[in-house]
Amino acid sequence: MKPILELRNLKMYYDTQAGQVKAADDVSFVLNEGESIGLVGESGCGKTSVSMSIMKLLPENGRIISGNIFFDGKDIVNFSDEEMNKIRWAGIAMIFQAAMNSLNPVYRVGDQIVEAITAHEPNVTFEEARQRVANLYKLVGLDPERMDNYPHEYSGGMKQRAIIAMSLACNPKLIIADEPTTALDVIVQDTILRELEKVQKKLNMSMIYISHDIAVIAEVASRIAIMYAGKIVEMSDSVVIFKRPAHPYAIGLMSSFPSIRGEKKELVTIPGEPPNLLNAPDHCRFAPRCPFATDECWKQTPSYSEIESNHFVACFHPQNLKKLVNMNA
Amino acid sequence: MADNTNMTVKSVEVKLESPFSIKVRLLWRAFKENWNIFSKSKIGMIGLYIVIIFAVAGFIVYPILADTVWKTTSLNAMVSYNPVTGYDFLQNNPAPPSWAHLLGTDPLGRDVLAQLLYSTPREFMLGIVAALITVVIGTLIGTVAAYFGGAIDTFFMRLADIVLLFPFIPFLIVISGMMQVDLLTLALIIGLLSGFGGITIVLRSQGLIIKSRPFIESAKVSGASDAYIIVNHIIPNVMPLSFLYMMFNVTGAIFSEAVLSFFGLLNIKMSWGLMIYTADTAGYIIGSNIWNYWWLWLPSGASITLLCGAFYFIGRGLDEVVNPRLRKR
Amino acid sequence: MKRFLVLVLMGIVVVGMLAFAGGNANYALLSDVTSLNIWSMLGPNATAWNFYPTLTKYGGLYSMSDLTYQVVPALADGFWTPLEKVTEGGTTMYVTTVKLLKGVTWSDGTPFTADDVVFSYEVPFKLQMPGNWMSNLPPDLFIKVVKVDDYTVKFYTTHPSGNFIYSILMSAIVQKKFWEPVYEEALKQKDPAQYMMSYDKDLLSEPSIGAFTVSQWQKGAYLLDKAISNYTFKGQQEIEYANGAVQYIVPSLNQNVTYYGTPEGTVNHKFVTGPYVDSIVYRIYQNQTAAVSALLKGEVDYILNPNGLQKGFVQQLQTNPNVKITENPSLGFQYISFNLRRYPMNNKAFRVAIAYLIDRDLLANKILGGNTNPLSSLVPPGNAFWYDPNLKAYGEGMTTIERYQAAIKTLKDAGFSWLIEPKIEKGQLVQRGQGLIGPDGKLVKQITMMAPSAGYDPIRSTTALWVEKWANDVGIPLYADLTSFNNIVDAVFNQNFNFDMYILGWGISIYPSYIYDFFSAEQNVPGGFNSPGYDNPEFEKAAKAFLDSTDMNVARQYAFKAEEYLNADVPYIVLFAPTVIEAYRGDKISFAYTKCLDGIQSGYSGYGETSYVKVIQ
Amino acid sequence: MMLKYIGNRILQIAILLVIYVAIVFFLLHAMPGGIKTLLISNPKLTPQAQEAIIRAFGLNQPLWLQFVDYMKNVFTLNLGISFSYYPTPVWNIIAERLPRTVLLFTVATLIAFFVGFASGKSLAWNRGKTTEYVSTVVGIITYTIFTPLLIFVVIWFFGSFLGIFPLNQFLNPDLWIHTRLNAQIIFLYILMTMVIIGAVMLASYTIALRFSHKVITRRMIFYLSSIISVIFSIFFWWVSPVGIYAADILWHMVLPVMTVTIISYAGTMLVMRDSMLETIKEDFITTARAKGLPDKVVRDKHAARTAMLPVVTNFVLSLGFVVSGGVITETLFSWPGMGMTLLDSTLAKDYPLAAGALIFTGIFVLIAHLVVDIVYAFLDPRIRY
Repeated sequence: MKPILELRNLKMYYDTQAGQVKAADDVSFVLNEGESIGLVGESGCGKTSVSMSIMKLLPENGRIISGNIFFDGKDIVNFSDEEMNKIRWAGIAMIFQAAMNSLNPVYRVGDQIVEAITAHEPNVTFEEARQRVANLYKLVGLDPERMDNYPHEYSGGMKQRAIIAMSLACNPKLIIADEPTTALDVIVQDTILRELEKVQKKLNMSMIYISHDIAVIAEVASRIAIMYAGKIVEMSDSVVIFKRPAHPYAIGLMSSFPSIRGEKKELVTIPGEPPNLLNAPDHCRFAPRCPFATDECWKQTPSYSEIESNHFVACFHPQNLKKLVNMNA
Repeated sequence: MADNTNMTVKSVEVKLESPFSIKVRLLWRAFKENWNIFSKSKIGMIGLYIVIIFAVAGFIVYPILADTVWKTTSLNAMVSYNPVTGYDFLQNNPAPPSWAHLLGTDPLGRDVLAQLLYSTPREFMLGIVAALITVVIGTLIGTVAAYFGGAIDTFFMRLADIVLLFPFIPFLIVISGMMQVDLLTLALIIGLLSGFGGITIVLRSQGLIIKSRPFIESAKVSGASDAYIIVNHIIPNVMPLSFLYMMFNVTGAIFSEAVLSFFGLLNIKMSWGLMIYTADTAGYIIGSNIWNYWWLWLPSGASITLLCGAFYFIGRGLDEVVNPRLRKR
Repeated sequence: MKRFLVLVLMGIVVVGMLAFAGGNANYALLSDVTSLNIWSMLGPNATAWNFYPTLTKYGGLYSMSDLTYQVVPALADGFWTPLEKVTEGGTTMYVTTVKLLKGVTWSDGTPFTADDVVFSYEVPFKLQMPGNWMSNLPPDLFIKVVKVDDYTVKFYTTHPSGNFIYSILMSAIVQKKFWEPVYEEALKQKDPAQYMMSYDKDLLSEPSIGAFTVSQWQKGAYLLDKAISNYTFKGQQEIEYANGAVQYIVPSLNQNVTYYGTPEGTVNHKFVTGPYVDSIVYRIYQNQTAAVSALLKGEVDYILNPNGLQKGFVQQLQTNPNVKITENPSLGFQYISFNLRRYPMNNKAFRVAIAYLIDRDLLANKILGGNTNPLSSLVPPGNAFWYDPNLKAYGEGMTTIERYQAAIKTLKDAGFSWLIEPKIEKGQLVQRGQGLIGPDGKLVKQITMMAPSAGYDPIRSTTALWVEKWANDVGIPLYADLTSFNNIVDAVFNQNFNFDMYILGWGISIYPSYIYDFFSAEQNVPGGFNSPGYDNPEFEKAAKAFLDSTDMNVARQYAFKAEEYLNADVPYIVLFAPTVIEAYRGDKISFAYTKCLDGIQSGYSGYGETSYVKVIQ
Repeated sequence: MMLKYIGNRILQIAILLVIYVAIVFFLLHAMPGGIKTLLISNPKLTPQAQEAIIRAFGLNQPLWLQFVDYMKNVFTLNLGISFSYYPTPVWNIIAERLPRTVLLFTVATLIAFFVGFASGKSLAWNRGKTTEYVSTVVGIITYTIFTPLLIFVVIWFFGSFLGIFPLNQFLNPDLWIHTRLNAQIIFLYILMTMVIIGAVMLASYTIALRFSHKVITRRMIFYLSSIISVIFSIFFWWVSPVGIYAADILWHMVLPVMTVTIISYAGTMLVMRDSMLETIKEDFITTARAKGLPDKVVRDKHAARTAMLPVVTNFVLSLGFVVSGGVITETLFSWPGMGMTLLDSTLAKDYPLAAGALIFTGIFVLIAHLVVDIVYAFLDPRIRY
């Protein structure tokens, strides 16, 4: 399998008047062609910053300090805006967090998708582009006649489908789906996720799912990365993560989110609040909330290492954890 | 806005324990928070400094100078200098700046600097009285209309439509040209005209937003009276916006007064606008060279511009407090 | 676009040069003309701006000589015959015969005849036209005009009066041929006067009997006056002798007449009537500033303005050597009026004391920087015929301290006293008076003197404050209330004389009939002109006799007598005659004279400056 | 649907107008002194004439009857007879001056709008740069500067110091005295030309939208037809004998238009900047960027297009206030239009003329409100009637 996207020690910081916010710190992972991974974490943990770094759509005060982003074998970190514009949507498309507001209210939905196509494929005529959009509509389960409607005439689910259709418009190699279903009710959520998974399989695209809901991600992603305070703390196959979470935070996550159709478990909440990324400490960032923290944890940052095949964890005490899982179970 | 909301929610909760002092402390904290945002706005701070300089000059420096430096040039050496009647006929008037008259004298031999400073408190008075009337009316009507809706709402909104119809400056010109308008009357007219006009509409829509917030519902459920809710919950939350409009209204009032005085339409004895009017009708402004008698029009014209601009600057600074989306980061 | 503009500009320049080559004068008007209709212009729309470009078109039977302001025949042939008493159908009337000049033509070639005269008097009188028409043809004076033959008319009046000459005989003459159809149409209307006054068709083709006619009116921009080529009086010589005689030589009529004496001795002035220019463009500027900068740029040669220019403009204009500036006293005066209906203003000594205190010369020359002319009589010296050089105002020539002393003495002599008496030692006021006590033994309450605020008129407001200071120095509790002009007018003329004292101004006429109007019992009614409430039967008698004399020399003697009463009783304190400052381009145009009452723009002798103005080539 | 809505709005506007006229009427009648007293105390008029005027103005009737009469007359555009121009009808005076004001201020407002729109757009887009800061401050200064002060300096600098622009009048008499043309007609012709060019541009825009989906072709069609219509009208004026007179008027307009632009562009600019800043934070802008659209397309097509809604409202409303004219601008530039009329009539206590000018402004503002509603419906698909 060929890697399509590789992040190597990506550091993305925001400069604020209060100081530096380390939104993504030493983030590394590899995504292969046709593979889908999930990026999970609480809100504010830096998952969206990672996705925005990949798109290079950072706000004016955000910048990539160091690290590399290889897309299709090329390091895009130093790409100019013009060069990036060629990669955006044609190479990497995105499904945004707030589908409600992701469509421009003053243009017809169909036209907004056509616009994406004609921007990247200038040789496609308007009619051809419309035909493609119509096909995409069918693909995501929308009536092609709704193409000429305005966003405010769509329901929330329809908008989400339209956005999925839009993300597929240029046949991208990678789609980043940032909380694709958060705003929808549970039933629609599920349908849309299934739809998305189907399309991804069909078109053999790579996917990055971003969500705070590990249960949702686990259904569609083959691998899961768990982020905490700007760092990936654990990454492995979804099955492994579910079965044998190694990082205390991952365990906490498992316990605090019910699966859509999982068996009922007593919920364990993680005490404390996520740390302020502003002037982040040098020690393990989870230490203040960790029931297993030792002096070591308060002194330095644990390294991100492979504890078993394809199972990476950044923790000093991954060993202790299995017991707790058993105890809880 | 979010900060304020939290603040009020808390104040509802803690009110039961100790009512007044905590409220004051919370208000103080809200003020400090807003001040922090405001003080970061360069434009707002420049405006504030200018206003302070004018206030000091008008309220403190003027009375001192009038009783000392200029007293000798007074018509009646026993009372302090009055720049309305303080003719200095010992020289050719208008005289250019000299040690006796730092900004020269006007065509009638009156000290320009004294006129400038003498008028300053009056401009403040006018601006602030007009703005206060506007804001009090606008806030009351806006919140009441928003809270009760129905016939009251419709009535005041239609009234605002009509008031908005009035061409403001032409209307003031007609009124002041046809009846005797002094500074206080003018403040009243300006205050009423703008109070029933645009500001009500803005504050009403703000009020509607506040009204839909959950804490209003909870206050209602806990049996608070309508008046109590309006006074304690809605008004404090639209206050920052009112304050913002107040600043813009001060600008408007001072500018209107200057224009009306410039046409000699007001029944007042001295103002910045009147100073330019005097110089203009006597023929000292335009001729072979506008700079020949610069001291007759530049100081007063610049003062009008600066003070109007300063309040506008403060308004812009406040805008960033009130409207977080305008904030830089 | 650029090229286009350049071409346009060149076109403008070329056309502009052509226009100047023809001898064109450019005048600035500070307001647009509101109408070209003579009925409306002399009616409700009587503004100086309307008069300047249009009144040159019309004639009058009698006019006034340049500079000396003597009544002289214009379209009439010689003076009117002495008034005779006749009785027709039971009413007593006075009748006079006026002969008309033969050979005078309108610009369309039509001869001027008695028909025009009869028509010009009949229409406004019958239709009761308002404004100047009403004052020109007073209903209590004017009866009718009757045509005797083509060049003779008879005027009927109710009684002899100076106004008969200065108003009736000087009223405007229009062409019957042009206006008769309009008049006939008007008579069919519900309101004929309004129809006449609002008639506005083909007014540009209305024939002129004067030197110019209005040939274009670009509303809001300019009026074009074209010289009349066949103007009858073109080349007329007006020769004024030192002995008072005025000689007129009109070549086109073979006329050579002399009035008021014999044509001998020193010649003071000699004027030859033009027009010397082909046209005059009256450019309309909406404010004085714009007109002044146009004068500086050379766009206009002269600024017409009844009030003259402000001091500042003059200072700005002086920097340009090509701009000539003239200063003349205006025909008008500013004054303090006492309300004689109230105490203590009804006490003559009180008024005299105030009159003593006011040092016009100090005010005008020093405090006001020479912006106005001190004036102490109701008739200004410039109005030479009517001016009485023997009148002396209170305190003339005194120093400030002498004035204080005179005022204090006057008050004391009349029984006034003080709580703290003002004291003068070694030529210094060392103690200001306080608590003036009237002859009745009671404290005099505060007296309010209304005056226009500085914004409206700095001169009068400054004066008011100084009068206040001087009065307060000797203990008179005078308070200067600087208020709006309208407030004063309202209090004085609308609210039954609700005032103590006030400062205002009057514009006056050459013929001083106002001496009667301002102080007569007849006008001592609410809304009347006699605001002081002056009531003196002896004055009344003299003033009435003055008014009723048609012999001007007799009238003058009565006028002087009436003025003496006023000078002694001081119902008014005349303060100043405002200066009329005017400016023109000395390098572009020249006038026959620039030193005259009320300035070049005055037009008391038929808007003379238009027929004298020359363009310097 | 739309027609019904417009019908409804027109009805509302008629009601508003009645109320507005009523306020103006009663306010002027409530003035101290009042019309009647003023008239009677006018020494220029004899008692007979006063009586005639009182009858003519219907002042001998009870107030409410006068009001009914006045209201009836307003709807037939009979605004009474001016005092200071007696017996000229107010309507004639307004008809004479309206075109001057409308031409001057329409041109100035259009230019100011486009300058403000473009600069506001780029300000928001270049947030945080020095240029943004400087131009915001400059904008606020020109926005709050005391207008007469600015005009004095402009007049001195361009009119006297450089001497390149004509001052003081709206035409050059030296040119015009050789023609019998009425400047009024030329003003109307120029306005007509502007309306025609505007109509052509609107039509070509609509056609371009229908005809092509390519931005470039759309632009080509729009710009070409606009340029052709402008060139054609210039050519038309060029060959016409009166072209030179129109050019003269336009030449005299340069300075006042420039001044009004300086004064009022900043209003548009600041509103546009704020609106744009808010729009930029919207998610659909991120979407547009993520789509790989060029920066300019994101700025113009997505951000500016959506942000312009409140700006357009401001613009159309300010077009409504064009009638009242800049009293200051007109007075100082000696431009005899509606603003000056208002001031002069006020100073002359010419109640009918002042009321007429005010009412006329009101009518225009109301029409502008209607236009705002219609334009909004076109610009914002979320609004449907």
